[in-house]
Amino acid sequence: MKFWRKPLDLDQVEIPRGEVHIIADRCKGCEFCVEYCPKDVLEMSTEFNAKGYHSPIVVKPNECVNCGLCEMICPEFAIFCIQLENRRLVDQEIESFEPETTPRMVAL
Amino acid sequence: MKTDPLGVLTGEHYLDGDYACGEGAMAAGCRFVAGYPITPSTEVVERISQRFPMIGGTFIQMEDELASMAAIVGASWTGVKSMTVTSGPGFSLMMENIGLAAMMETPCVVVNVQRGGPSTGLPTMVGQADMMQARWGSHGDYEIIALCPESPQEAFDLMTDAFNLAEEYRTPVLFMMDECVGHMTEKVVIPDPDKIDIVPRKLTRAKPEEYKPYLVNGNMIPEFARAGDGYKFHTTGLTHDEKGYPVMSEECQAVLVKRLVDKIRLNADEIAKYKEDGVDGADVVLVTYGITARVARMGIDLARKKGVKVGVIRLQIVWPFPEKRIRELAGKIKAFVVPEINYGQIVLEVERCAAGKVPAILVSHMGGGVHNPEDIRDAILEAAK
Amino acid sequence: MSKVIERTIDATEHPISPYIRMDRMPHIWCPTCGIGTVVKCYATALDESGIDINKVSIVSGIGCTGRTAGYMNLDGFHTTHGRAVPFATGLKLGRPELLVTVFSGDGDLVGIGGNHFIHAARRNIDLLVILINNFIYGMTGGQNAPTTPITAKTSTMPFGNFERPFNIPHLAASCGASYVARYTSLHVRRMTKAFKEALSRKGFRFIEIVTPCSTLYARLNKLGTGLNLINYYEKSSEIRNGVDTRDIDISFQDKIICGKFIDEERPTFLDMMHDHYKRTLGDRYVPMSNEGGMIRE
Amino acid sequence: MVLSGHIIGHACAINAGMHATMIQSFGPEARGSACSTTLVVSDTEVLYPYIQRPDIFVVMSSEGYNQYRDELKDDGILIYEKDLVHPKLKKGQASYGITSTRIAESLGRKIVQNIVMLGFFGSVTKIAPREALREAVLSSVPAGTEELNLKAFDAGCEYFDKEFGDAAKGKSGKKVKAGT
Repeated sequence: MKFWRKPLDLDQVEIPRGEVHIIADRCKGCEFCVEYCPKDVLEMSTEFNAKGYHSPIVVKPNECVNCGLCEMICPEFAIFCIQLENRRLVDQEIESFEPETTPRMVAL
Repeated sequence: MKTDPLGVLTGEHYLDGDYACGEGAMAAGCRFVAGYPITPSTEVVERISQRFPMIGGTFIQMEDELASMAAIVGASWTGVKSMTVTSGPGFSLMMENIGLAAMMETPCVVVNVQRGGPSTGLPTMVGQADMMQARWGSHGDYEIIALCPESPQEAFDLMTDAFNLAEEYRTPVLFMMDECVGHMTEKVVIPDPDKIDIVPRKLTRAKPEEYKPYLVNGNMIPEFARAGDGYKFHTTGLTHDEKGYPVMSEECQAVLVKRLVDKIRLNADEIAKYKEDGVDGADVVLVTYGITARVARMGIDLARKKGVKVGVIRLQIVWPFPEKRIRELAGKIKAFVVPEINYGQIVLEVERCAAGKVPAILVSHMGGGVHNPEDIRDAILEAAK
Repeated sequence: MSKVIERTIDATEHPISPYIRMDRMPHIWCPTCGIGTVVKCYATALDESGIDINKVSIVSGIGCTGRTAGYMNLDGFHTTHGRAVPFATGLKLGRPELLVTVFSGDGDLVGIGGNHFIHAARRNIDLLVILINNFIYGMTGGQNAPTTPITAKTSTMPFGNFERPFNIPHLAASCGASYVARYTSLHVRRMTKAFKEALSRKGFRFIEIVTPCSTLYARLNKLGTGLNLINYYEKSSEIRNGVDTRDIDISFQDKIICGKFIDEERPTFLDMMHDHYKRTLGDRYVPMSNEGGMIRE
Repeated sequence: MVLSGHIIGHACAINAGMHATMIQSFGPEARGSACSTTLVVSDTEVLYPYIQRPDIFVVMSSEGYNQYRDELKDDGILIYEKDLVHPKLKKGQASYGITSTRIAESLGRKIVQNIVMLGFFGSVTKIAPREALREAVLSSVPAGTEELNLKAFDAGCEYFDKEFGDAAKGKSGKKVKAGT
């Protein structure tokens, strides 16, 4: 979920949440998911998987909004999201909220 | 089971071999034909395109023979009895997907109305020179079934055999007519539908989750599931295991290819169909097929008048070759005589089976016409010496 | 206010698994190859369109893309090189109720299979044809394809290609395809939507997906990794729905015009055949049933 | 020509219980060129379908006559279009001419001259009973043209009856070649 200004009712906004699952040994390390995750939830691992590739790891689990893009773009069927219950922002997040000024204009 | 009466034009007709072949296909339950026009086979699909709309069949004229053959293999996977029709040049193009049909074990029938070759050759004139191509035309090891009618009546009758064998052995079946039979018009008697026994597509009774498309139990023929019935099967032209999955291994190749060959080779006696006349006690035995079988009978009569004991085996099914019978005879006679409209094809098979015990003498006619009966007589007289 | 969690899945298995022969994973496609992404999007489209999966068949030819039919958990036919379209034509005409999809690579579909492609489009045979275009023959080692852009290097054009490539959406459109679209494998959402839309249409539907081949195309042309290719798609693709297909040639590392170009309902081969025979033969016409021409015991 | 051969063969094979094997031959262009039909009629199975020396030669053009005239057996019968063919017979050969084209024109459609010739041919040769041939015409011609074709057939028969009557001997001719 992207905002270009800070909404006034930010405390009421429901943020969808997802849980990323990675089947690491299936990954061939293309990095598409890391590159195109809109919330930068993923990073490439420094570890090798069974096939000798670096697979992604979840570094910002709370940021996942269950958009499913990683799941769609993965050519290996190695990553997917499970929808969790929506959440509201906590006070700290509302205070520190910064609208995105340079959103990536990719229409996928 | 008895055939679907809708396709059967019961009665006496004056038809050429091509039309009779088309009627034979429809009577045998064929309901999908894809074809591409080529002389001298075109009348088969012309007949079919005329009658199919009235009997629930679909005909499509494809863009070429490659497509025609691919289409009938595809159609067969829906359970429909399917056929294509061609002549030499088109037959060459079909070889690719005849191989696919053999590998995927797809029942279908390919009619080749043979003309003179090689290449464009003699489009409107007779030949019997595709007999070895029928046997060996596609790449890799496989066995094939091929029939040869000698008359329009037989073009009708043997069509039922062709479709039934395709179903029984899950294999492409080749119908090797020749231009002479194809363009020869004679009386053709089409029986009542309840006199025509057909082998329907036998669908598996296995549950989808337990089904394996190439699992065999004993008889070497796997059970068939058709597209759209929920079996979610996979089939491929690659070497595959019983699940139909590609497996690139020596073991898998050995199991699969042996079975593809053996399901026909080991049943050759069962499949064999030929007519004998005067073979017992004969000194010379002719091995004949197609139009040549008829002309040869004149040569035989002429030779018999000269006192030669001559018999004849007329092959209605050429492939698999009736090896056992030829081997038996090889020990008892002086020579085989093989007249054919080519420069020596089936004679090689006779020679192989005779295994050096007796000669196999070719009476060649290069095509464009049929043998002179006197030439056949002379060969018989020579062989009897 | 929380939404109900609709997907109840085993967290150890991927949601695509009902559509994939998981016992055959991992697939043979190279790292960064886009074919897997296209397969995923197609599976999603099937899932979301609510189609009876039992009636869906998938046909492919030879090459990297040819393996698709073997990986999807549908009635799958891995046929001969270039012949997926005529094979699929037989399948569709033999049992008209089937929904038949062809997955084909560029060499397979418009190289060796080019004649079949144009004629199936001309006849408006009821097929969904998905072309995976990576500009090169992948499985055989990077030879020139009928889609290779001019100047691009291939193993048989080591000094750069000088043959004019096909603009395949234009080819399909000019032969009469009823639905024509093009995306790259980066356009996962638009591609999925196009698949869904095309699944609901009839006639010859053609969707081209430009996909990365890092192993050969990128290496031979020093274009970096598959990720670099995807980044190029991001930078250079332009969505222009409804644009004239004459204007969407792809030049080497140049703009890739994407979008839906044609979406017109036209009578299919079977529609035309039924109407024509009904008109000319009246009651004498006995059409093949939707279930097909199989004669039952 | 092909249709005539087909009708005669049909009459012999289906309506008269004989064996009749017809072969049509044409060039690579399939249709539209000079063509010929050969028909072998026999009480026993026809083993050799082609004809080298026909017993009966039916010819409807001078071109066809010049091309095939030498094939007719020395004691064969020539049946010809009287206005178009001017035969030079060998000794022992018999001939029967008919103005089939004019007769067809008088019936309104030149195209039925082959059926006129057919009626005449049947009368000359007695190859099959007249009724059998008539039935075969009926079952072989396009729907809607039955009446015209039967008229043409009858006209051919009548021409024979008028011109040759009982004088003509029906030879037990077996091999027919017809050419244009």
